[in-house]
Amino acid sequence: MAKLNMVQAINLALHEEMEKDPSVVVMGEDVGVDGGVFRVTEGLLNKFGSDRVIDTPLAESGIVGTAIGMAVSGLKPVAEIQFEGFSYMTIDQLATHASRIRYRSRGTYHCPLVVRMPYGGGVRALEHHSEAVATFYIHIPGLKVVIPSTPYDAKGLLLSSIRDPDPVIFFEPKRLYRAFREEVPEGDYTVPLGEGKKLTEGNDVTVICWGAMVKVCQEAIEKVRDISVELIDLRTLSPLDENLIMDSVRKTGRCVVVHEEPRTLGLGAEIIARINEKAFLSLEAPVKRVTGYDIPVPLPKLEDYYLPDPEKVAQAIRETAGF
Amino acid sequence: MAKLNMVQAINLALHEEMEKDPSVVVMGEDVGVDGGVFRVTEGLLNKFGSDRVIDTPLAESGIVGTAIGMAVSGLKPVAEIQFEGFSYMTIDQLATHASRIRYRSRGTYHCPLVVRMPYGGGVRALEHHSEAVATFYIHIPGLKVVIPSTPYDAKGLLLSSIRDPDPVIFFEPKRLYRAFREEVPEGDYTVPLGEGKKLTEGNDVTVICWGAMVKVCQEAIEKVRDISVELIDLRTLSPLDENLIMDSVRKTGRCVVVHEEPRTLGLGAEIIARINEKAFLSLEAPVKRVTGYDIPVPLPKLEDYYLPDPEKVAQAIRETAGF
Amino acid sequence: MSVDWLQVLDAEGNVDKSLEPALDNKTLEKFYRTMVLTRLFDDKALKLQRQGRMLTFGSCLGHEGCQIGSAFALEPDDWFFPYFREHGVQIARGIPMKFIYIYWMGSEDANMNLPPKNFTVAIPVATQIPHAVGAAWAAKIRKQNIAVAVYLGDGATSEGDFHEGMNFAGVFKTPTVFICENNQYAISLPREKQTASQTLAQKALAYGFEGIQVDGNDALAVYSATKAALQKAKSGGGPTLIECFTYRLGAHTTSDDPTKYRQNAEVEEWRKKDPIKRFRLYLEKKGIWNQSYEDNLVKDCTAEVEKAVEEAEAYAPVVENMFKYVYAEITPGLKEQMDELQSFIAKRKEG
Amino acid sequence: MSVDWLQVLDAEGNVDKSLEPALDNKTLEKFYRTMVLTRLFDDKALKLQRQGRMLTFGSCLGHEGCQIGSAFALEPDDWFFPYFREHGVQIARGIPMKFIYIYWMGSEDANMNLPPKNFTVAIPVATQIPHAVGAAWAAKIRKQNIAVAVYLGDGATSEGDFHEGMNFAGVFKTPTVFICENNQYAISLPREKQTASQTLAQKALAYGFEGIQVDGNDALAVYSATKAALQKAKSGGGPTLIECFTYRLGAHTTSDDPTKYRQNAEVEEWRKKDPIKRFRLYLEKKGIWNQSYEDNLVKDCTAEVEKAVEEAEAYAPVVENMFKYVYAEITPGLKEQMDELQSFIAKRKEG
Ligand SMILES: Cc1ncc(C[n+]2csc(CCOP(=O)(O)OP(=O)(O)O)c2C)c(N)n1
Ligand SMILES: Cc1ncc(C[n+]2csc(CCOP(=O)(O)OP(=O)(O)O)c2C)c(N)n1
Ligand SMILES: [Mg+2]
Ligand SMILES: [Mg+2]
Repeated sequence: MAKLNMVQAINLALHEEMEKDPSVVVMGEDVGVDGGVFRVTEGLLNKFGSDRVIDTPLAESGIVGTAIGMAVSGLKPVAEIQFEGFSYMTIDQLATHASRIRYRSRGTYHCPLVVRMPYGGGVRALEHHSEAVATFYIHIPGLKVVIPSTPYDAKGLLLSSIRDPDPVIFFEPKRLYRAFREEVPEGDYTVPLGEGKKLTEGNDVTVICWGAMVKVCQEAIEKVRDISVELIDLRTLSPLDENLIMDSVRKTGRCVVVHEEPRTLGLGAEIIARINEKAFLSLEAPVKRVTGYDIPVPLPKLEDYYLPDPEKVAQAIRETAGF
Repeated sequence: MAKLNMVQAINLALHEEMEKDPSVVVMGEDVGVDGGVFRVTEGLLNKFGSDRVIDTPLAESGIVGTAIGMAVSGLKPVAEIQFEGFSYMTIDQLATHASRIRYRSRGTYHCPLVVRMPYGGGVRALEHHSEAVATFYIHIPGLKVVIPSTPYDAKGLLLSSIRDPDPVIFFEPKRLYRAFREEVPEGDYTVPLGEGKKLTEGNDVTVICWGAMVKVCQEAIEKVRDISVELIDLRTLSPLDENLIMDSVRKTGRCVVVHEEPRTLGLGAEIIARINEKAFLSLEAPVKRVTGYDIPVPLPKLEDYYLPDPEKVAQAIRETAGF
Repeated sequence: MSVDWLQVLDAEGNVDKSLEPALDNKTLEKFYRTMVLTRLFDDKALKLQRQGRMLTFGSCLGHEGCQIGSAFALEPDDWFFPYFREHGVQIARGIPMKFIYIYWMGSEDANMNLPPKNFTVAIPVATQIPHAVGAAWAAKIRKQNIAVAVYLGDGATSEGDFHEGMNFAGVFKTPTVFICENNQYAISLPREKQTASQTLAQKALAYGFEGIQVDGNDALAVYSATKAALQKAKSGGGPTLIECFTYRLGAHTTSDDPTKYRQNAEVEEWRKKDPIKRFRLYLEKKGIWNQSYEDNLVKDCTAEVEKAVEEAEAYAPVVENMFKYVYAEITPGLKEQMDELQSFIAKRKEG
Repeated sequence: MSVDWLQVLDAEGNVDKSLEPALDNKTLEKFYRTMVLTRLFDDKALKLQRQGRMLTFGSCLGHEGCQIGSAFALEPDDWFFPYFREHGVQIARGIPMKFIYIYWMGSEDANMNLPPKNFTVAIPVATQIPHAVGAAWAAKIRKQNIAVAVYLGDGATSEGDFHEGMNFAGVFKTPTVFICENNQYAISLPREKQTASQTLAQKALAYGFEGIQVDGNDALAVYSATKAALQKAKSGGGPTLIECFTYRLGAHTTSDDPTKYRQNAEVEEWRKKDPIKRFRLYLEKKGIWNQSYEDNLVKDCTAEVEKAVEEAEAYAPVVENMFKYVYAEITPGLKEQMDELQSFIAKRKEG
């Protein structure tokens, strides 16, 4: 078993699934000859040819719109949007079509589409290259939204996403693309959609996070060794793994949610609303949010101030534990 | 002083402001010769000519994109998107540009743009003609989001929106367009952005709503006369009038939020998160949400099941009061 | 760079023999019958709407030439992607009128019964275009010898999705036929204000493929152009844009008042070019049509329409379908919301 | 329908006298100086980036001809809407290099200092196009006798916003000049795979206005074409699309490895057509240029660049600006978040 980083794990998943299922096609800007601007699709063109690994023109709505047409007629497209900041252009096709085809046609048609999007900050990038934009997709009924935090999960979740008969938005934390390696088995395994993962057991405070924030929270926990933290990596943002959240919060009575997306109507809000609805009587302190501010992600000179970091998270854990 | 419905009130506001401020232009699909598909812009073309009342080609991103260019160069465009369901196509221009021009240019440029959008259900309309989509805009830093529930407020809020130096999304509850009339003064008055309104004083339960749901909630209250309800019409969804909410919830300890938008990451979630953060210790019951379900708005045969109605709201008030 | 114009039948039903497609009488009768049926279907829909028995409805009055002409050029195995005015194409493609009515009466359940290769109606203008290109592209990738027809209006040509879809079609030489029903208006906006290009057909030049303008009130011209484009598509020649030059004789939809933006005289001029009238004259000249032929046909078609309406109005939509078709498998959250609604309904029934 | 081609200077600096614009020597020297300065600016940026002193950077190496040629055709009062590779236009428009560096070093504060009529850089491809059309339209409505230049790449022509913007420009005859720097690639995608149309210029035909193709490595041709288009625009003739046929001699950005997708031989062929080289030969033939002229010029420009870098690196961005420029007036919610951050910073300082 090889130690792979996340880019390699996703690449492996694509290689294996394309080998196995001839209906899988990969498409997007620079995904073919170039192998993707992050090299995620490297080697696919050579192996599977230009009918299945498609360099598209520069048009995000066109990519998703044509992928929808492919999906309803028997292919399983895995479309790449080069950076999350250009995904706004796809919202219309996703909200008015991809997410509704099964519903509107009452099952006559469905849309097995995966849209991969590198997302998030902390990589000293240009404007629009550091955003976290999950809310736009979580809020659209009919989409699923997935976001791995490790190479192992990335492969397993991507395979589940491709095999899912409905459209899945697959966010890839570019900050973790090459951040570390771990054992990633070759061959088939999946991580199910809709199931989060408890990373540490704890009794004092539940910390909920996903994607690139998982590592930040792991570092934060190191700073508050005296507090027993139950750390949850959601892995799927829609549909939410409510049981995992509620079981934990009912036990700890305290919770911190961490995300890099702006605070207002970031997923933290929904998690708090659900805790309020389902675990109200267990709650001993207000749920705290450590998030991006309600501003556009600043350019790199100020980006570190914008992002949640281990110290911000640690402080929130301390305050919540001490409430 | 005339009794006007909401269409007339908005029309009056446009007439008066265009008269007063030559930099105001109105643009959109069918807003000129046709007077708008809801007749909101009727009479403007005759009075102000085709340089200021512009029938555009059928292209929503183009409408907002060109309006941005107008706004940064000295005009104050009031753009209409014919139905909220076609506004997804404008999200990119709004999120990547309108909302960031001041920020990105550090005040060198700004974008005094109003985008009017009829929104919401209950009018037996075709697919995509009954949606409530505020979350997409509330979640974008740099936009303001406004939503009147009465003809009087519609005029006053629209005037504030046009005069605001930053981009404003102005949602119009089409279900209330002709639902009732009230006194709407001619001449200048404004309703400030960012300020909600307490419609009834009460001690038992706070009910928070906006737009078309205000009337629904008013009817609901009639059904629960034994419960003392404090009814709040938010009027502006971004930025939120937190003080109004917190003062009320601190008093009542109980709250119901009502919106027709799907529940997950509808504004209700954010309101609950803020109450959790700022009024946690006052809360005596979980905040309840009466909302659209997490499904696409169904076509009219089932729409009534989808929408919050007075009975659903009344039931939620009863349950919350009795918690 | 240039654009051709095609007309086979003139407004008086005279045929240009050199261009006349080789269709047998039975087929011509089917053309005519479907046009008449479409018009009766359409007229009934307008009446139902006025009585509050239907949603807002966009009449296809005047479009029968482009719709039936193009539809009959398609093979059953070719894909059809409609926008929202294609009732005639839907009928020609064999979608039972009952279901078309159920849809416009306000229930998605209608679409449970779409025959294969007929996609659902796209309400947002132009958004169906990339789908059609994707479906054609998929067929090409999978080496299926089929083509895809996608319908759009003149207004749709202004949308970004038109552009992106057309460009993909050009680059990947997808077997797509773009059938643009240029009916001179997009709601109130006249064609000249929609775009400054002289024809819509020439927009294809921007994408490196052929555009052709045809008389859209001439079912034979539309048939021939579509047939040729489909053949080209299937033999690897790539896409074609067909601009059907026609006119919307009715209002945009039942919510629209066209007197606000166009002169009656203009409508009257176009009435003279009625696609059904000219086809009737053509059949008459061929000795197929006479008044009793017409009377029988109208009687038959009317009965068919009435039966469809009756069945449609008898249909009661299923509440659970709102929740059950969002995902292949209902999620726990949606299950909870469905239960919430059902217990609410039950409570309300109780008292 | 057709498209013209314009070249004034060939690759050896020979001028077509019949087309030579009437520019005095001082102006020609300014052209040359700005091209050289741009190249030095650009080269320094690449070096800084490699040293981790700048963000990802897109070099404009090879684009100096289209950028300086077009920029000098503009009046100060004409608007300029850039995409992200327009360092040369920015320099020619008088934006101090210091601020261009500060931006690419990662601070929006740079844009506090944009001279009037120079808009901020648009990172999302093609999104600047509708803005430029809107600004031009506003000028027309306000009867200002100015025009608007907007820059875009070959890749941008595939985006919906290109289409919608171009179409609005055609319909409203806005005084917009679209300057398309066709450098043959959009990251790795070669021009032929971006669109099947033979030229990019002909895309203008779809919108009812003129498109022209010019040698983009020929600053004089670009200047003349831009000047003519601006004049046409200001006299009510509407928009023009200018396709500058050029080549990106460097990588797409500092994150890109062009050897993945193109042959070195191709790059070498284009190096021979270098826009600066040919302008230098032209000046030499005119008796303006010689080696010591060059040495002095490079010395001057290098010093200017070094000074700009020094000043840029001395700049420290202001944390509060993140919150203060979201709205004209900070909202209570943002004030709270700003306070939250500041008290966090204070606490962290304490220990
Ligand atoms: C994206 C979008 N914007 C606006 C509308 C509202 N609308 C419905 S039909 C229509 C005009 C369509 O014109 P055209 O494409 O010419 O088709 P026609 O109705 O004339 O057949 C408009 C603006 C819509 N359905 N979708
Ligand atoms: C909407 C959008 N999609 C993708 C990108 C990523 N990207 C940056 S530049 C570029 C290629 C642009 O090509 P072109 O328009 O030819 O300009 P060039 O870079 O060649 O100057 C891409 C795909 C982007 N910035 N914006
Ligand atoms: Mg039309
Ligand atoms: Mg390029």
